Amino acid sequence: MPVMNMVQAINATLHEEMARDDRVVVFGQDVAVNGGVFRATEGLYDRFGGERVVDTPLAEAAIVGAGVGLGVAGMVPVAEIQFLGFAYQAFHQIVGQMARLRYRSSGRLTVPIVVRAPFGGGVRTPELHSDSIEAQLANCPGLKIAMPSSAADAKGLLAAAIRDPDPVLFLEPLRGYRAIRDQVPEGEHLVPFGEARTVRGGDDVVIVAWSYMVEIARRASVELEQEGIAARVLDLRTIVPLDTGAIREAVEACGRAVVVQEAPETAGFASEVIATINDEAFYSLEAPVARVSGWDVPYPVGLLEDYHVPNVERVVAAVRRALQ
Amino acid sequence: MPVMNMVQAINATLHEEMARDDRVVVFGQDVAVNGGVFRATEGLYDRFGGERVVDTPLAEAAIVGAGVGLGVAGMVPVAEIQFLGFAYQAFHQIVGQMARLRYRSSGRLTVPIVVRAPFGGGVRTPELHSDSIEAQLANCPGLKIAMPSSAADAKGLLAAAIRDPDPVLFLEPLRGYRAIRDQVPEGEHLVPFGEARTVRGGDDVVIVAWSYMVEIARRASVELEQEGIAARVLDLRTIVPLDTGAIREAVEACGRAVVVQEAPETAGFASEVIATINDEAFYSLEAPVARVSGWDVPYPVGLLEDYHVPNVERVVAAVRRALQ
Amino acid sequence: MAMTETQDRIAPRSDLSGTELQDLLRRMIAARTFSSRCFSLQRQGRIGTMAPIDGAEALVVGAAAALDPARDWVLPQYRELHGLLRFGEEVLETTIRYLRGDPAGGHFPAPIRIWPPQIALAAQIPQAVGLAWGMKLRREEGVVLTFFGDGATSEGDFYEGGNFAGVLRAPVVLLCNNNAWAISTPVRLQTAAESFAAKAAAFGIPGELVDGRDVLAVRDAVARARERAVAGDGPTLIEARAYRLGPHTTADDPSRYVPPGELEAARQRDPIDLFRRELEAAGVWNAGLEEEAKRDADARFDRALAAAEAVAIEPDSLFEHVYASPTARMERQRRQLLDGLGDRGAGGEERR
Amino acid sequence: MAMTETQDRIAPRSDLSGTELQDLLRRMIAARTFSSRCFSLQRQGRIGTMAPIDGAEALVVGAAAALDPARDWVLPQYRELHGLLRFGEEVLETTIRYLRGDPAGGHFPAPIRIWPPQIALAAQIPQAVGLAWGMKLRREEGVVLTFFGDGATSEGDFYEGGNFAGVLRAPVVLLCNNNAWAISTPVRLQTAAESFAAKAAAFGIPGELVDGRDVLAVRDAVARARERAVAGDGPTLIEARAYRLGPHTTADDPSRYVPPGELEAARQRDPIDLFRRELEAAGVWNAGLEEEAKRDADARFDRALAAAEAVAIEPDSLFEHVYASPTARMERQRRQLLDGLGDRGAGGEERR
Ligand SMILES: Cc1ncc(C[n+]2csc(CCOP(=O)(O)OP(=O)(O)O)c2C)c(N)n1
Ligand SMILES: Cc1ncc(C[n+]2csc(CCOP(=O)(O)OP(=O)(O)O)c2C)c(N)n1
Ligand SMILES: [Mg+2]
Ligand SMILES: [Mg+2]
Repeated sequence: MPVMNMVQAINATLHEEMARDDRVVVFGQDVAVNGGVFRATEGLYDRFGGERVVDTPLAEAAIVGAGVGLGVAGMVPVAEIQFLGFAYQAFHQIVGQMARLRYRSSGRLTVPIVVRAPFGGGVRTPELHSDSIEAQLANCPGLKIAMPSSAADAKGLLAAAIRDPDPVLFLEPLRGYRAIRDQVPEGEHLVPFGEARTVRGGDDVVIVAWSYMVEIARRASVELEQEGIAARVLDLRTIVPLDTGAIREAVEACGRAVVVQEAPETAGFASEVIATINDEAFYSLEAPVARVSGWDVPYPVGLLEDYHVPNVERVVAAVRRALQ
Repeated sequence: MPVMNMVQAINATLHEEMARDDRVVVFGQDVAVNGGVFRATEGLYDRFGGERVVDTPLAEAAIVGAGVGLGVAGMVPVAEIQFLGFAYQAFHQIVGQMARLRYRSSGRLTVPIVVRAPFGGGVRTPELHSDSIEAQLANCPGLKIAMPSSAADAKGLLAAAIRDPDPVLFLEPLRGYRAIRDQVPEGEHLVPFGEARTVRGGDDVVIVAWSYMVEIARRASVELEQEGIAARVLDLRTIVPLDTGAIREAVEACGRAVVVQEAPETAGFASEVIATINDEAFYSLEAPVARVSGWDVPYPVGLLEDYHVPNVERVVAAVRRALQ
Repeated sequence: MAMTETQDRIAPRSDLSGTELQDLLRRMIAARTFSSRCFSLQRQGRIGTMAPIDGAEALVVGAAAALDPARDWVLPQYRELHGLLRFGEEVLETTIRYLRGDPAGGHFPAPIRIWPPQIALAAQIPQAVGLAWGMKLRREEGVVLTFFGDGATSEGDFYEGGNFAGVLRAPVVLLCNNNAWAISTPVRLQTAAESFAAKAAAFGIPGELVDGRDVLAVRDAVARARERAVAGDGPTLIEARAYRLGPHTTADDPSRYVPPGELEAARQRDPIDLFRRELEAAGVWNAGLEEEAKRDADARFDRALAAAEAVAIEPDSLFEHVYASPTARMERQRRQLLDGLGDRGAGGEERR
Repeated sequence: MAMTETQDRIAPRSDLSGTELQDLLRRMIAARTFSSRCFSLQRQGRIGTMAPIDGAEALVVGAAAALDPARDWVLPQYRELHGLLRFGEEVLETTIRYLRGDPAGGHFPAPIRIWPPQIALAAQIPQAVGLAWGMKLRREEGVVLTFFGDGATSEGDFYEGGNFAGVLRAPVVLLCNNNAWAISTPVRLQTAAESFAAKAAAFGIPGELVDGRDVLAVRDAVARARERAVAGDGPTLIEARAYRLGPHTTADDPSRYVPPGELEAARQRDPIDLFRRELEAAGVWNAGLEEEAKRDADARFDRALAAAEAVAIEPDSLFEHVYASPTARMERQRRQLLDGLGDRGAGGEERR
């Protein structure tokens, strides 16, 4: 299996899916001639032409809205929002429209769209480029939300997203585009939605995470191993649908849990994970679930971001707290 | 003290605040000549004139964006979004801009704006009119979010919001506009943010709620009393800032808790309350916190809404669950 | 009434036959009848809030008449449905179901090419553009027409969508129903532009202002726009100017804000009256036909209403059509709902 | 160089004195110098991503020259700051701090009337309109000018804001910096409109197309717009057409998408060269002045940079200026941050 970084895996998957299904159309800002500002769509324009790989005007709401129409027309739209923080500009189309057309039409009109967007901090981007807003989207029924943490999963989840009959938000950790590298299966590789992955085993405590925070959790787990603490790492992979069963089993096995997210603490998706643990595995808990989050502040400027985004140290400290 | 319904209390408060401070400007769709589609702004146009009470074009993002500018100019903007579901159209201005200008400018530019909007179900409105999206907004640092459940609090919190130096979302339960009636203090009445209110006492279980769900919780508590169950009702009043201390004390006193929200279950604000209980009062809990929510579906059409919005029966059932 | 069937065209105003002209007027009368019947149903508590079509009959029926229901799609706002039965008789039943709060009320059964009413103003415009773009990519013959109000033109979605349409040369007709009001907000507070048609300059597409009270003028304008679109010449923005001859919705009281006399003046130019007089003058319409048209509309409404009201709604249909298949969590919630209900029906706390 | 100070005006092109003309050119040279210096700092890893001003000097300096820094506000996009020192020398240090990732980099100290750079394209436009509206309500004399790119005009915020401005007759100048590109997207894919100035028709306000390479033309156009605004005649949309003479930002590689030769051709009409030649021809500029202008700009940059880099950032400044005072939860978080840090500084997991 070839080793790829995450953006290479995404690019390869887009190539494969466009070749497999000629209804797939890729569009957004700077995705065609320029191949995307992170090269995620590199080579698609040359290979599949200007009808299927389209640079649009600079308008996120219209990108998503037009994608909804494209989907009803029988195409398989794959839209790129250049940074997830600009999905705010399209929130009404994503949440009020794209997510609901199946419901509003009682199944007559359906939208097999994927909206891809990079997000997350750690790479000194300008403001709004780093916002982690998955919890806001997860509170909107009708969306599925995939958040891969490895190149292999990026491939498997993206292919599954493109083939999914429902709207999928595919959120890519900016920091992982080049920093995350792993073996990616060749050919057909689908990762089903709603199936969490155990990244490292362990029975003392489980660290639940998604997207780039899985990498932080993994490093924390490696570090903890040296202290003799066996920290299981559970990667949710998709937050909607959520693999409640895997969360329950992990908490039942470990009795202690830590949840790590990059988003602000208040009303972040970590709260939902904790509420789910409360629902499903309360009596297995030996201590409160520890929560590691970004602080309740706007994603900060470059010189402050290292103090904001959860790091290995904070996760390790939280594990120690959970073990008390 | 006069008895008022909630919309009367809001209207009276707007009158008082506009009379008190001539920098207050009320604007939005149909707020001037028509007095607002629910009459919340009735009489303001005649009394304060067309410079201070303004019907704007039909554009939520520009309403909020212009409000940001008005605030920097030295006015005290009070914007109305006709229904909270249309705040999606303004999400980028609310979350990316209004909430952050103080932060982005390190305190140079500040926006003492209030954005009022009705929301919530139970009154057979068309789609999007009923969406409860407070959790999505609570995940956005820089906003304060007030959600009154009584006419008196509507007055006290709205007056406090207008005088607050920061952007406040003031979310009004549509169903309570006329259905909620209580005694409203005359003259100056301010309810500080971040101070929950105990609506009914009780030590067997605490029901945590906000906005109209407080009324449902209250009725459930009355019903439970007949069975000899003393259910305390805690009204959060503002979800940001959150009165963590009041939640902790209530859970410590009762040992059991139920959280009620109208929003969809997944990633709703109830999850944050449960996570907060986990953080603050885990060792006091004798049973899992029970969560009563709307289902994970788009807010439904009229003939289905009674099956969706939490009602007294579901809250009572949840209390019984929490008491097991 | 066979007489009128053989009647000649009313040249130079139109190249339509007498039958065709009668058909237009019948549809306008039917639209108003259906809408008025719904208004009454709302007053009886049998349906929810509704937006009467009064004053927009000519522009809706005229636009629909220029389309090919087998090939073209319509994305309505919320005020036009009673005038769109050219796309299929089931439009009426579905519309009543929509207004009743039946989840299937947004499902216009195939092959009817109508999207559900749009409540979020202007949100359907980029969608219409995308649909048209997709049809173009698929080399389909049809066009997309979307209706929206004067108020809706202030939303970013209108502009973003219009600009997209221009760039993509999408086969779409953007039809602005300028009825002078957005609830209580008059057009003069909506924009300082010379007209809504003038906004086409921002998109680099043709903009046309047409008398929205004149069913033939609207039909011609839409037909021209459709032709351009099908020929690959891209989108058109049409402003059809009429007047809202009643309240915004069943929840509105226009006496609070409409200047005295304005509504009465507008009623003098009721689009149905104007067209009726024209057809009468041309000898293709008379009191008998009028009577029959109304009777027919009432009978159709009765049938549609009976069918719509016969539908029983399953509580757990809440969980259908959110996704192609519900998530595990939703299945758990469905069980919770059904367990909680037992055989008592909805909890209905308001009823306690 | 006192000679030039007494030089006559270069009629009929301008009514400015030689000194004033020199001042404009100096500001343009300084803008490019500052921007180039920042570009190098980015390459050295001392600041983050930045957007060079190259090609926009005339339109930024010309616009600023028409404003009254004591009364007027500027809401920039992100490419103009190096040309706005007419509003205060501290603009430069603040801009460097911004690019360094210093939280105070968005705080242009009073009385400088400049908002922080706007990253969310077009979002500042409705804000500019609201600010202007507020100034009008307060009977202040000033106007608001906002810069935005050709790409930004596709956003709903541009249109919603422009339309609001028209209705409110807000004293605002909407200045579109059309530099032919939005990253890799050329204007022809951005809109089918004849020009960006033509979009003014959608707002019912004057639209003016001006040569953005000509500092005097821009200054005149903005001065006219300002006059109209102050006189109560409302907003103006100005499209200043120039060309982006370099990469979009330090992260961009235009060779991937700019057609060969296009950039070289545009450099032939570099706004600084054009104006320099004009002033040289008029006898108000020479190599000595050029040399001095550059040296001066470098010296000012050195000073500003030293000041900016001397600033130490407190980790817990994270929690400041979110609200007027932090919430209790934020105070707890602040303690968590400081406890966690101990005296070890940031965790910096990437460094492990
Ligand atoms: C995005 C959005 N904002 C606000 C509303 C509330 N609202 C419903 S109808 C209406 C007026 C619409 O006016 P117009 O577009 O002219 O259509 P008309 O009703 O006159 O046909 C408003 C403000 C809405 N439905 N959607
Ligand atoms: C709302 C939003 N969408 C996307 C982006 C990403 N982005 C940054 S700059 C840019 C191009 C801007 O082009 P233009 O407005 O012409 O300004 P220029 O950079 O050419 O001066 C894009 C797409 C953004 N910053 N904001
Ligand atoms: Mg209207
Ligand atoms: Mg540009």
